[in-house]
Amino acid sequence: MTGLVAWVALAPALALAGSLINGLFGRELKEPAPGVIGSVAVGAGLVLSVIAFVSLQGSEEPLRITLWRYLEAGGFDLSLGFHIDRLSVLMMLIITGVGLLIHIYSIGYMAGDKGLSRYFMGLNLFIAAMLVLVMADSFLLMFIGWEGVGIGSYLLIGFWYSQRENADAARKAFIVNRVGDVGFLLAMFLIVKTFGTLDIAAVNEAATSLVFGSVVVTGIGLLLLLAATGKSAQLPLQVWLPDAMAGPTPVSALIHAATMVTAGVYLIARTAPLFAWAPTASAAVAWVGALTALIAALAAFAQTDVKKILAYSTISQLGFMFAAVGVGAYWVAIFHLFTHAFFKALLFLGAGSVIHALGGEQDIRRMGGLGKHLRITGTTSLIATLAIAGVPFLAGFFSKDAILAHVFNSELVGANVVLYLVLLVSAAMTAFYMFRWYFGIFAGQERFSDAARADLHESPPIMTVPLVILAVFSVAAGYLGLPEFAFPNWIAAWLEPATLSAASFRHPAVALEWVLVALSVAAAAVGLAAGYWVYQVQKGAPAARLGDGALARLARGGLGFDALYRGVVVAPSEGLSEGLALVDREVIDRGATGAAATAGLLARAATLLQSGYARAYALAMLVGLLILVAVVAFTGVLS
Amino acid sequence: MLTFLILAVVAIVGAVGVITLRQPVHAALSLVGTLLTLAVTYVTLEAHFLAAIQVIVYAGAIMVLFLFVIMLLNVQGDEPQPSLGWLRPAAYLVGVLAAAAIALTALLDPRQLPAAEVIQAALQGGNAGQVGEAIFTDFVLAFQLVGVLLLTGIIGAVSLVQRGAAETPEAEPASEAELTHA
Amino acid sequence: MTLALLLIPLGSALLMALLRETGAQRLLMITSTLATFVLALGLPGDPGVSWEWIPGFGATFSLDPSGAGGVLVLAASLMLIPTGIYASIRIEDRRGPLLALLLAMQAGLNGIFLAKDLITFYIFWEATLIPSLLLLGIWGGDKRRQAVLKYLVYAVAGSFVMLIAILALKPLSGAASYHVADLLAVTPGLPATTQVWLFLGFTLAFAVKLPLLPVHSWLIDFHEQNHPSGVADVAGTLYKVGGFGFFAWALPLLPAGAVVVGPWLLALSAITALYAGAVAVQQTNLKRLLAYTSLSHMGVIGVGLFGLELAGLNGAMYLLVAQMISTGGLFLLSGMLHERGKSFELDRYGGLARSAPALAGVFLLLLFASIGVPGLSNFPGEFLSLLGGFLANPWWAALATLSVVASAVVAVNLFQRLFQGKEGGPSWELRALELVLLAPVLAGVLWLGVTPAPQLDRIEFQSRVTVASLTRAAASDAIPAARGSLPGRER
Amino acid sequence: MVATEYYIVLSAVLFVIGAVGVLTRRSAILVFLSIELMLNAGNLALVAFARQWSSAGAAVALSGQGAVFIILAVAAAEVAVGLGILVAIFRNRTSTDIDALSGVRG
Amino acid sequence: MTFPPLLDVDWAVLLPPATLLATASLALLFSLSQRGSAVTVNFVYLGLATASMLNLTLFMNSRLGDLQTGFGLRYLADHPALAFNFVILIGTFLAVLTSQGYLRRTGLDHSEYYPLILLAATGAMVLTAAGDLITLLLGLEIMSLAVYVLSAWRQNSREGEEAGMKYFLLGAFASAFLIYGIALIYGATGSFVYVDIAAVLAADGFGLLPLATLGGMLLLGGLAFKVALAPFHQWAPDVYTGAPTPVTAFMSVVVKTAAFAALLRVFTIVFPGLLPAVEVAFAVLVALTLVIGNFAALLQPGVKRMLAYSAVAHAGYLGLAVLAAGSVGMRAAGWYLLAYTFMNVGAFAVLTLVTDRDDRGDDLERFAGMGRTRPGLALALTLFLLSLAGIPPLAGFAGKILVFQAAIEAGYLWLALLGIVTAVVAVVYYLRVVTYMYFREPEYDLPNHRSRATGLAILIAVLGTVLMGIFPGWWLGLLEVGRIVLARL
Repeated sequence: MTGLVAWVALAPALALAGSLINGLFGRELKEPAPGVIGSVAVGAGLVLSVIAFVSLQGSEEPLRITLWRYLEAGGFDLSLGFHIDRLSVLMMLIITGVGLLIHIYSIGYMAGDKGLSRYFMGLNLFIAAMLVLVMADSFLLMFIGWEGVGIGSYLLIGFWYSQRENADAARKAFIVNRVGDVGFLLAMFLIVKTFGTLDIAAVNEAATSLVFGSVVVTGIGLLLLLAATGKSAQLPLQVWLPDAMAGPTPVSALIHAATMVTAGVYLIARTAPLFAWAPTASAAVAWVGALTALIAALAAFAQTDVKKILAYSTISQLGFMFAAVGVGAYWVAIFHLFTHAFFKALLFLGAGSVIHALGGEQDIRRMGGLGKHLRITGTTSLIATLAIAGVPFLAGFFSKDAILAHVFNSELVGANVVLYLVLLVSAAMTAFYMFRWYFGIFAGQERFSDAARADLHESPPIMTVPLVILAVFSVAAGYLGLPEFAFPNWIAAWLEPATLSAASFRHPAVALEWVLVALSVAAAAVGLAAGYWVYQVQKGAPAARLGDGALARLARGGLGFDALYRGVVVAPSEGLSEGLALVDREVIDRGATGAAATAGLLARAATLLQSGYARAYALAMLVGLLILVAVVAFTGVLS
Repeated sequence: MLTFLILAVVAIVGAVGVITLRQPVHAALSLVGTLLTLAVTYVTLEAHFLAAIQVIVYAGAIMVLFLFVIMLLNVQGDEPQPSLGWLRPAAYLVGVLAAAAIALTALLDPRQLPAAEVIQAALQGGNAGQVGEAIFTDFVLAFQLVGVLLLTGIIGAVSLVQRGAAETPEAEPASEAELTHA
Repeated sequence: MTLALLLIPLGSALLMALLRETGAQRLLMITSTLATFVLALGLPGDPGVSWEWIPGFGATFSLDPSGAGGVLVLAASLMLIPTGIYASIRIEDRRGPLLALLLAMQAGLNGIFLAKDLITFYIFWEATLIPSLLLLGIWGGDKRRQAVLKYLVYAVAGSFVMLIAILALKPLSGAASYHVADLLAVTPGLPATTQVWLFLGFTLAFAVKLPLLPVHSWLIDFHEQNHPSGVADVAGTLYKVGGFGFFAWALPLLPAGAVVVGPWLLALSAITALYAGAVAVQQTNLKRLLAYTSLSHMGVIGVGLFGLELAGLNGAMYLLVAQMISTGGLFLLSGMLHERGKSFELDRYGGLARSAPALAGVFLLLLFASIGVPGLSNFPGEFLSLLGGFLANPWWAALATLSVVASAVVAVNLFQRLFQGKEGGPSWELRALELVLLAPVLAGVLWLGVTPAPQLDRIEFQSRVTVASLTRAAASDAIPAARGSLPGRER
Repeated sequence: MVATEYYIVLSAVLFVIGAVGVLTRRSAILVFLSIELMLNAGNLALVAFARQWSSAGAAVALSGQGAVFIILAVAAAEVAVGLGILVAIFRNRTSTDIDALSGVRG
Repeated sequence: MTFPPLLDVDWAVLLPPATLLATASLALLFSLSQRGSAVTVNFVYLGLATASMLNLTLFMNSRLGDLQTGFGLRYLADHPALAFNFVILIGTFLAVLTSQGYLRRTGLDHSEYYPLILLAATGAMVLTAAGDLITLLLGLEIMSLAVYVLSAWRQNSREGEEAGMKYFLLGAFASAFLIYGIALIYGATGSFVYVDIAAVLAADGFGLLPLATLGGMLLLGGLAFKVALAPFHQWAPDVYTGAPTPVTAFMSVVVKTAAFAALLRVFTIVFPGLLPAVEVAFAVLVALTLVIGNFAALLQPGVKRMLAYSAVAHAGYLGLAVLAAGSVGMRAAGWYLLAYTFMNVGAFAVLTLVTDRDDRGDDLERFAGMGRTRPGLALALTLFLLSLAGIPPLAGFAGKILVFQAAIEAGYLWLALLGIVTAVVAVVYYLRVVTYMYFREPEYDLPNHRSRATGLAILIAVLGTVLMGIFPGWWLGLLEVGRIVLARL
């Protein structure tokens, strides 16, 4: 495909260029130049994405752009290229759209920071990598983006590296992600071994030629799942995301809520045919998602950091998406991804606005009653909270309901009900902890200090305008995917050619479908009501009573996963590493010394014979002669 | 056979004397005895010319030289204090083994001695003329080289001894390298 | 032109030894390294040379830039530009000889990479020992003499045994000469058992230089004790030619041996990769840490080589090329850091990113390159190496892939210790000149990371020969017999 | 006539006695004397073999005796040099103990 | 009365050694009227040059295919022998150059020195070309007697006395073996001439193989002593240490060359007819030599003594060539010996300039920092040591691959492996000196001897070491073509 559309290939390049300009000439750039450059780069990307989106309106054929030959090794050769289909273009819109808003927001949020150009360098780098990730036509290029976003994330989490915790968090995120990357690498190896290519489309096509549910395809699926859990902070690799909140809040909004963490979902959706062929792997995905959703929701209950609540919420919501892809409801997952991007970004930006207003305060216990001081922030945050809680007619309602319905209707007979219940409970919990979050910040008593009050101010328009825009989407986005059984569903139709919605679902009676809708509304309502009762009516007293219980402590610490990993993975690894270092120093190195000592002994033995006495030398000669004769005699006898 | 045995015993006794007698002069004289016995043995082996040479050159000239040096250096016997005590038994052991090896090999393939006439015809008693012919035909190069060898020996011996006590060692420091830094 | 790649550095080395004046030395260094690099760029397609050398013995003097060797020469000559110039600025003590040795080293390396005759190869292989020894021995640290001894014994023990294998190769196979073409015609036809023993002979030399566990301990001391400028480390990094030896000589000439011994070495390489990564985590000295890191890379290279797959062979060579540049760059940077902080102990640093953002940025970029971040130099090689290993044996390759995590831990830990944390350090920003010097390194890292295909094609040109040879050997039924004769064969 | 082998055995015994003398005597000059004994053992063997080789004609037989003559000359030259060395070294010493000359070792 | 057939008396083949003999006599006569040898030495150079020219003529003839022998195959001036003659001449020349300044400096300048050197070289040439056992014996004795005297040249020095005494007594002891061996071989075969012996041994129904083999072993013992193969080597370190350094250099190359040439010839012509196990027995000697020589050198505190042991070790490497025997072995040994001559004499020549006048002060510590204080000499010594260690592209390397290749081709892979493993040790002790010279700071003031002649010797040795390493084909090519007496013609 040629023409204007081909320029879309430049989208990542533009972002990269923005990153390079900020990186190389950062010192020369005066504020707000870095932000402007970064925003322009992303804005251009948005324009290009829209062009691509438009061009794909009429066509189901993906847009393929070949860049250049990258590798060529034996059986498989690989050119870098973009494969832009309806799925990717949707992702691109999210990335550049939400990305643009967050860039603009950041101009305000980060104003005055010394590392501004470094900040935008990282942000643009991230956008570039993320675009590459979603546009890639091969696993390899996707992996390039995959690692690229990881690096962007690393750079931005550790943006304020002077504090040890921040650097530690960045390090943790990087390492945990790297574990997932091992899965990605191994998956690629297995794919090459099996299919002889890394082209995603080709692999998807070829996957169905294998035996259904065979070990190989299941293996690939599980390895890809490992990769996805790393990037998307799912069990068992979810531990890095709460810590990642150490980064600037817009970063959390963009990377750790809207885009990067959804890469795992995207990966599985991208390889939908393959997963459809690997039921075991798919089931694993679903279970991972459901359990993560539940556990993260639990953990979210006990957090006191405004951002950490959101972080666990993100993990939980990603769990929903995983559950969706796990049961084969790919478009549903993408739909939730889409809506979640808006309201979660909005929540983070709202939180950022609050933090900004309070001069860096992040503890929910020292907030409250801010709704009347920060009207725009409060209102938009309320919308987002309602959206994520699944209140009807807001975006989150539609997408979450679709997930619940599809899980219930999925063919995982028996298990589907359990999964459904788990997710339903999680949904209710979501509503509960989100209201805890909202009430804690915006309603109730003002618990912040007087010093903070003096400085209290609503954020400047450059920050609030993005909030408003996101709020609009948080409401509107849901209408792209109204329940299928009753309404036209644009997003399902749009994604159909890209994700193979072939996975079959039962189609129960419409009445049952309505019951399911009612149940999810009820879940939201229960959560909401409980949240209202506990935090608004009782002023948090029931929670306070639980306050220091063991369960609460456990939940606050992310249900002990960190401690568990420290004990089971980190400490043994460190022990092993120390042990090996010791072995290296004491055994292998000593071995060399030992050999030298042996040579020294031999040398001494050789010189010992040299006694200095001529008569002894003569004896040696005579003995030598006898040796000669003996050797000859014995060899003669032997032969 | 009896002659041989007597000669052999005398020769061996003389040889043992060389390696056992304490006084160097006695040892040297014991060797002279062996050498003379060997000269007689040569005669029994139809080598008259060599027998004569053995007496004149070896037992005569060479041994006189030895005795002269023994006197000159006033050589005493072996030092009384033992050193390398282990060497003696080892030497005997090795010696026995070596002698056994040579003797066994020699006895392995006994050969018939040619008839006396054949020996007589070939060696004609090993007179000077006969040997001389061999020396000036087969060994003409060797004969020349013997000359070179003797020349070398003379030059060598002279150069060693001639410097004699006249040579004064150069006065030089024990070590020319001075330690500059410890 | 191929010959010029030897003669220019060698001639410059001789001239350098005579020059007394600093300016002249620098000028010569710049001219020589640039000229060599430019020539190396023009290598593809050059016919090379081949002369009779020891006629009765069957040795020729043959150089040929086709294949992986040409790429390695290119990378090496690229790295020597900043290294040489930096040395000419940084080194005060006996500068002329040091520069001369660097150039001699370059000549030797080019010879190793370009040699197409086994004897020629061996000569350069061994001759390169001397400049690297002298660099270590004269300009090294306090414990340099032990390091020299260790390095010497390891290197020589390995390569001397290889010499016997080389010498035995011709009589056993009846080859017309030691030229690779003559050898390739007959040596793969040797009985498998013979090949195994000869291969083991080569292995000893190459495994020491690669290096693999457990013959790696020289490498650590070598790096730790070399001059703090890092100049000699770069030269030493270039010197890890064991992988190339396997690739260019041992595998194609003795395919049956490779097929039998390869799996064992694959396992050993995988263990090396992970082991070195794990040990690197514990290091508190920058140079030791870098040494273990590069040891880990070498394990990955081994995995690529001994998978005996085309992808892995390509990848291993490519990683070798990339590693030269990325790790070399890190050593140079550590030299620059040492100039400022006078120490390699990590405890002495921290929070440098604020005062020296460019230093931090370049350092991070090279670290990322070195741990195989895609888009940077090491990734294609690492990917293909592990892939090649995976195709042969998924389990060991998976183990080696875990080293990816270890190297990430090492990298981010290192970066954190040096550059993050407490603020208010001294102003240690890179000078403009240093940035200019690092430019070729960065360019190389990006260039190799973004478009690996052209260089990979050159490498593959050679790997195809190897793979063809290996395939033929694997198909023959002599292998199982040889496998049974291998010592320690499990039953 | 006595068979050649007996002479060879005799010569072997003399040779070995000479060799043992070299090993056991500590005075340099006595060591030298022992060596002379060994040389004579060789000569005896040659003469005995020369008689044996009469079977192959005069030339072969006489070459053995000629060789003895040459070896006598070799012995004489050796004695000249050897005694020269002895004199040069032991001139200024009280003893000719060669074990005293064992300072260079190791 | 039957006369033996008339012998071909071809005196022309004797021209090179005869020239040296004549030069020796003239020099001796001339030097009687001189104090010191400053002028006499020019005679020596002239004689060496003349001998070289004559040798060259013969050499060219032999390349063209003339088989030049004399005295009924008792003197074999064939191609290898003439090649070895070149090695001897070059070795002698370098030794004389090294001696020049040394003698004056040490007060050892006595008129018989050069004549004795030339006589030793004469003997060496005879030994090299010997075609029968008697000629072999005489060549060996001429050479040895001269060298006995030279090694005791420094009187009033304990080491010198020890050297002379040990060398002479043990040498005579070894000669006794040799003579006894000759007697036994004669007893078994009735001849002294190699080719005749070979013919008798090869004849059907030969029944005295054990006797001949025993004789061969005794012969081997005598020759092994001269080339210093273990366990017949023990004299070598002590004598090399005690003899004046130029004499040590001379001994280590010229004596070794000639003895190896003789050994090779015996091994090639005579030994194949003996019991096959003889080769095994010799291989055992070589193995012992490689191990003992290299390991004993490892921890020597003195450089001169280290080089002495290294000379023993190199005898082991040459032994590998001997095992290969035939034209392959001769070629390898001929190449190796020339290379060895350059590097070894070179190393000793450097030693003469940095050690004390009494040859002491060769401790390793004193070489510390020599790279700074005496850069030129240090560089030269480094080259020699690297070459001795067999590091390419120096001469020692090409020599090493030639002898190892020869051994492998002859089926002695195990011995080659042993050789190479011990060569690792060798690298360590050679480079230990280099590490002292370059990797340590100077601690001592080395004596600053200067001698133009020695400098020239070092220069020639450096050129030889480097050029032979880079262009090994030239000398190898010369060794290649031409006829060799291998067996009965």
